[in-house]
Amino acid sequence: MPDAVWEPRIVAFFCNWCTYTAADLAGVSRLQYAPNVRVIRLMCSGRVDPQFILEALAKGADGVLIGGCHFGDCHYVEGNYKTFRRMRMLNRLLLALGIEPERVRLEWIAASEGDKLRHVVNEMVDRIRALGPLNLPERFQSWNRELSHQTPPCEGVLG
Amino acid sequence: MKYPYFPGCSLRGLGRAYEESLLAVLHHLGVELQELEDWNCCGATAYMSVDETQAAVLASRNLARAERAGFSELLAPCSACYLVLNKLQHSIEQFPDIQQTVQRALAQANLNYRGSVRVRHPLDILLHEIGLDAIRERVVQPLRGLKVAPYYGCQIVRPYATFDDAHQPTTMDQLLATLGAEVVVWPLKTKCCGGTLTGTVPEAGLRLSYILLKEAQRRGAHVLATVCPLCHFNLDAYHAEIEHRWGPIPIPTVYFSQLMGLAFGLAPRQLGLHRNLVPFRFPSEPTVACP
Amino acid sequence: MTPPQNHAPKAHRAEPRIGFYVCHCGSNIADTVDCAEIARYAASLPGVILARDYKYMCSDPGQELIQQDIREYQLDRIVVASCSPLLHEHTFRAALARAGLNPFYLQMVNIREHVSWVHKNREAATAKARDLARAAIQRVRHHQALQPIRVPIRAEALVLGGGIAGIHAALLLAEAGKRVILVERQPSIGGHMAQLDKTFPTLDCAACILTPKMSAVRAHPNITLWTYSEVIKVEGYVGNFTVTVRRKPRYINEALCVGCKQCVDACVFKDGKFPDEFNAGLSHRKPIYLPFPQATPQVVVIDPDRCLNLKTGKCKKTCVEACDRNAIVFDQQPEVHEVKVGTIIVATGYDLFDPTRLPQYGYGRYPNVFTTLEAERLVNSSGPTAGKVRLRDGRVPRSVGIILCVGSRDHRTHPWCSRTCCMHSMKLALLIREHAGAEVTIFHMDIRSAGKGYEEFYDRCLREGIQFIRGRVAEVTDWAMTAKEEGHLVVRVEDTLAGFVRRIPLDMIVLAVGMEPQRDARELRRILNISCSNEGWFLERHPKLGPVITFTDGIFLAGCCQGPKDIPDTVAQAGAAAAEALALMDRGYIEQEPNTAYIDPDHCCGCKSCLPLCPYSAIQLDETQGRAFINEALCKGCGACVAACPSGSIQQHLFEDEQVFAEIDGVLSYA
Amino acid sequence: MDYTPRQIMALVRADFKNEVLQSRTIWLCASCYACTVDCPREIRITDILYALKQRAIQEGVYPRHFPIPVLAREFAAMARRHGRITEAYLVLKLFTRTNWRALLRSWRIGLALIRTGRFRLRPERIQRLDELKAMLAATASHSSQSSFPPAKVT
Amino acid sequence: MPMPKPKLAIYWCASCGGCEEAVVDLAEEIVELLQSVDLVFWPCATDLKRADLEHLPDQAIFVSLINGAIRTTEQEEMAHLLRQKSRFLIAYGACAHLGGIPGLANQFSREEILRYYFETGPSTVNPEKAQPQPSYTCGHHTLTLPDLHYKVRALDQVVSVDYYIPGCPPTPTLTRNALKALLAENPPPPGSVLAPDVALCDQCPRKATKPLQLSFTRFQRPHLAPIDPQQCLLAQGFLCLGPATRAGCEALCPRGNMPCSGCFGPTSRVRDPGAKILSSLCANLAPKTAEEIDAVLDTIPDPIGTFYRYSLPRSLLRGKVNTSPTNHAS
Repeated sequence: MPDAVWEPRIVAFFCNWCTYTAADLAGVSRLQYAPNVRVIRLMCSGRVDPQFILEALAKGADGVLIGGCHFGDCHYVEGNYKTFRRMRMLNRLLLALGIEPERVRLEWIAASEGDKLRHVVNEMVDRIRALGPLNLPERFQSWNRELSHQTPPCEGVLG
Repeated sequence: MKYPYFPGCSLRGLGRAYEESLLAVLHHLGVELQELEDWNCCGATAYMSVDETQAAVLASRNLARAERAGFSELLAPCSACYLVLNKLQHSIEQFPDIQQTVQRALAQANLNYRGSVRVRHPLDILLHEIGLDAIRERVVQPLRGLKVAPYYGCQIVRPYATFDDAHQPTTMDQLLATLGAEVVVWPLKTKCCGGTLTGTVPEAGLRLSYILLKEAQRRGAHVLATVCPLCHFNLDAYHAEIEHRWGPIPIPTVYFSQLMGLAFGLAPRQLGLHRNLVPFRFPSEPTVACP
Repeated sequence: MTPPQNHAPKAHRAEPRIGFYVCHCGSNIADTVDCAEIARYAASLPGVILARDYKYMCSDPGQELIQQDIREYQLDRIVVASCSPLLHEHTFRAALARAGLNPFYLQMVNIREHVSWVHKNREAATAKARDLARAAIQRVRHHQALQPIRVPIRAEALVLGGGIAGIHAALLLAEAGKRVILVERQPSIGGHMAQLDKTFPTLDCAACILTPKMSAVRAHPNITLWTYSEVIKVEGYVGNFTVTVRRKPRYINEALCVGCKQCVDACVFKDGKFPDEFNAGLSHRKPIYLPFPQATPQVVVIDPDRCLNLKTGKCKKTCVEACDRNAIVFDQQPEVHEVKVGTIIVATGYDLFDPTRLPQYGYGRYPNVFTTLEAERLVNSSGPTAGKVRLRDGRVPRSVGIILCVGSRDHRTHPWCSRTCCMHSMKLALLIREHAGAEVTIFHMDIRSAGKGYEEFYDRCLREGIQFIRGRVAEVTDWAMTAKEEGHLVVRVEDTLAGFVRRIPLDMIVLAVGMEPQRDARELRRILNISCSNEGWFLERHPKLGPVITFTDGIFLAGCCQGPKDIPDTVAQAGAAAAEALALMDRGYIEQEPNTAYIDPDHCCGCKSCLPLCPYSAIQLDETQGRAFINEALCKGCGACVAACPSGSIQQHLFEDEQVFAEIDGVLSYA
Repeated sequence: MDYTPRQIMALVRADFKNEVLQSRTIWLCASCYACTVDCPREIRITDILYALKQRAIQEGVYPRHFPIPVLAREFAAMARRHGRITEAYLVLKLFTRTNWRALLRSWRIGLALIRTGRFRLRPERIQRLDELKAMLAATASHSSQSSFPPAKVT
Repeated sequence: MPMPKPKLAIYWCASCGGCEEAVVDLAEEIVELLQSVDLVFWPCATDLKRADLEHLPDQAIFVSLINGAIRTTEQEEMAHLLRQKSRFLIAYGACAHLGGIPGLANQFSREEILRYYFETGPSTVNPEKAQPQPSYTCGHHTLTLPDLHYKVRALDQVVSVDYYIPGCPPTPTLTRNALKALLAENPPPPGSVLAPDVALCDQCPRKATKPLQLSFTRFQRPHLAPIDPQQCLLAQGFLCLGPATRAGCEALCPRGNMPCSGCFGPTSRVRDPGAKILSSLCANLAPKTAEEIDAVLDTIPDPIGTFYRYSLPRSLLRGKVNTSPTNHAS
């Protein structure tokens, strides 16, 4: 069960060429930052499907951080532009669904910016801690308490 | 055009001629100065040696009152005031704890300061607001034949090169050229004149002033134009002492605003030239040093 | 030859048998992560047959351990929790392959760089490692067997930049039998080295050691030399780059001109009127000129901005009559060539710091303040003064001062040390003493003579009477305080060893300007799609383990474009870059990660939403079927189309949606 | 000048507190900021010397009869009391506190300045002295130990 | 004794009745259907009552089609009852399949909805602010009303569902094929959606006119601009969700000169329809700067209504989350 004192749980999708390498550099340089982020490596920020973000939130993440290359640095020429456009719309969607847009954050972090990564992670953990837990699984359960019977197992996957 | 004005203690004492000539010249250019009501001493370079916090609080009262009076800019002709007020502005922007200390202190006098006042120097305003063309139009008696050494002093371009280069400033050079004077190539534009050392440790201070005059003489300058009351005091009031120690150097020191006044055809008395201990007359040929 | 399609049919998979290994990495991981606890936890997860923790997984015994377990327990999935996959993924994949298991049944967990090294709290670090391990285990269940994609490598190479680095690399590649295209922006190759007189520490003449190599480049059948040309576009990927080169018109037919310079003598401009770039502006040249005596190719060039005929059309064109081989072609047009190459070596060199940025040194205001490059031209016998060191007004300087670290080791300009100026300045000091008999003083903070034979060279300078004053010069001025200083440049410096400020009158000042990236480094970086450090030097893949390779396969770096260095290091790097390129070209193919995207024809409705997304146009529409398909050879595996396919019909090997969803679920499901 | 500025910096780093605070060098700095602008490591040397001067005054270890600290303290006292400086009286206070003879020798300059109206005898004062006193009092609490770093030069 | 005819039940929960119409749309075939089945429960079209249903033994009904989302406690009960009584339970139509248009109510809390309807609504006159009570006794009679759930749910979020027939409403061919398949005793794999698992463009007549490199600079509303009947609607700048919506309706709306609004729901490979549509459309936007992108996005006034028109309850977030800590269950 979730530990007593709530600690923000943040899922991060990092692009292999820039942000993931920056995280490695932060490690090699022994920079210290909050342990709340769990990193998932993808080849490009363009591979981050908004479904991944919503799935992470639905599965209990309190925040999602997407790391990509600066404009012009993308190893695949313009993957980060696609991410940038998607996130502009996803922010509106999240706002409409009552989720603070600050919970999902897009940052451009180059391979040489280990320190920026440390700063972004620490700042995001503080911000999410200020926002408080999102904890959708618990909310969904509380919604389902109004049902007389327990919901069937095939919940979730569509058809 | 009306400009908020912070005279500072020197311009009411040793630097009276600077205020008189600057006001006259700006008036001639259609610019009126509105003095900041009940301004107080900025603390110059002395108070900072005693207590930096109190110095910041002291100077902040002026900026707070300027902001309350609705001024977005403040003209500070005296170099020390210009440096101290700029330094305060930077400290408030850079250091939150200084900002809090200052705000807490201002609150005692139910004042506060958001940091919106921009401190400006006459050279900055003359070149970048009024413009050289407007000045050139007003020149009735070009200072033709007058060789001037432009002396900026060390505090208006350092440490914050707000409106000119820290090593090779050119604003006064352009201004003097516009007045028709011949600006002498002089590498000591921003060297220090000794500041308060001339009065307290003469063997160190006076030597710095002497070096300025000696090089100006070597470069064939007739007169040295300055922007700072303390530099003027050192080069003018101690001129006799300098000559006593190092021999004759017939170079008077005037404020650049006084030269502007002369070029505009204003009377020397109106420009406070009579207040110089080392007399300076134009257009006749350079004066011989009198005791 | 298209590699085997990776459409592993989604046959019903038996329950995977997972082996889990967590590495101590000596104490790097074990210090903050409880490895035993992670192994114990992993063993409790479904599908995990065995879980071990070991001191050094990447060591041979560590890999051997995995191989034995695979054979002994018929494992068909391996998860290794250790360092970054960017470091040892290929090591463990090779171990799987040796054990007969498809290497792509591996999934790594980064618990060193992302956990143990960046978190101190042992409990939080272990919890994080546990979550990441669970995610990897849930992910690896969905892994499929894949084959690496073999991409053929063309046996041609492009060398960008004709300085000593480019020349050396091009010669090595050509000698190895590969066709090379050497593109140089200036009218002649040679780069900065051609402008030097002698080289430290052996004082052998730069031209003597460079000229043979330049003519070797010119003569080599395998090298196509394109001078006065620039690369404007690079497309494609390792092994198959399409490079577009624009050749600026010389207005001279290179095949006919033999460099006899009759035309130069006959030009309407009787003597040179325009600053000669090669002599750093110390001398003048005509609109038609030969860059320098040993220029390669030995062909003149006409400067279009200066030639009367090209500018105004009104000229008697005496040059045309003087040329008996009528090699002058005034209507020559710029040509654009497109070439296909397998590898690219970038050797574009460096630029010098512009000393006018430090007004206190007086460069540009006082005529007798020179830069080391200008001084180099003065002492050079083929220079503007035929080796005689002269002040601007022709006088012989009796005292010369050389100021080090101009623009370098300064937080207001360049924080880095440019490595070569100490030695370069000491060499110049000796040459100036020899040529002009002048007293030479070097103003330094520290003398950095770290190369082979360098410190001995410093001793030699001391013995030969070169003055060294340890202090950073505050100012160079013509303000004289005493008669002795009249007519001289006075250097004001605090002699930190003597302990007081000194004023030293000198006749001539030489500024040891530091190195900085080329002005157009940023544009070139974008054309090549390689990354650049924030100062502007091109970024190597790893400062220690990959100094000449970049993050982009097939593009290599050599020389100062990667950072300041002297000629020996530059040539060493050029050799290394050539070797790396040869390794690729000789093998003839490169194995690429099989992370390409693929479309299931049954699922695709032909809505074309994916077509505009691919920067490599790897997605095409099969008109007859009305279905889109992906050309695996062109696909670089970015995954943008996978995320964008509205009906979820595009998937990506190694990053399938199911795998990522499993990883998300694994990371978040409570312990 | 007993130590060079470079030596003062070395002594500070070597923790020779007394030598530094009792030195005359820190008082000879005319705060012209030339060193601060040209320092390749962007160290604000002038502000550090200001901090040393303050510490010397606050710990009462400055050279007693050396005119510069005396001028600084007189200047501060006058600014606190009247809100403005009257140069004539400041100079008088300085010379009476440090050396009489210099005052006698420079009577000629004094008279000339009075004749040309540059030495005003009417003491300058601001109206709202109460405001100033209240503000300065607020800082008295922690003025003894000024801990914050000197102003940063951008 | 001839084989007993398989029993058929049809019930409607939070629905508009359109799916009932869809059954009637079978036109003459209804007669043939009725001959082959024994219609035991269809409150909308017959007078059969709940009691008739309760008397049936479990699993007695061969197939029951439930349309409409689950919004009230009564609908939940009927869903469980029919589940208990039926061998095959089919979520018939978008509301049962994904939550449908009623599902959009998940953007508001239960209190907001009740207050709007019974107090602040523009045409509401209710000075005493009276609201419906679950039970009300006058004299010795007590009347009960079903209670309104906090959230709207699709059928499979309440009971286990065997098959889904998508569509708003499902087309007659779809219904016919489904029933035929079931009656012919070769049931498709359990849990599948009885429609092709490929996107609508496959059946759309305008597919050929869609350009190869289409990037969007703005979107326009279908009622505010003329629609060219031949050209691909997306190419004309109308927000057609064809690429992200299952085929099966033979592109009824595009043939009716209207952009597809996604009523058949996503293909089986998509977990969140809205997120997938957004991912595809936004990746293909032309502009690159924040301001220009926002300008294009402003031409989509209602992102939820556009991307989740029929599927909000079955989206990953299921509806608006009220993150203010005070509120209990919304």
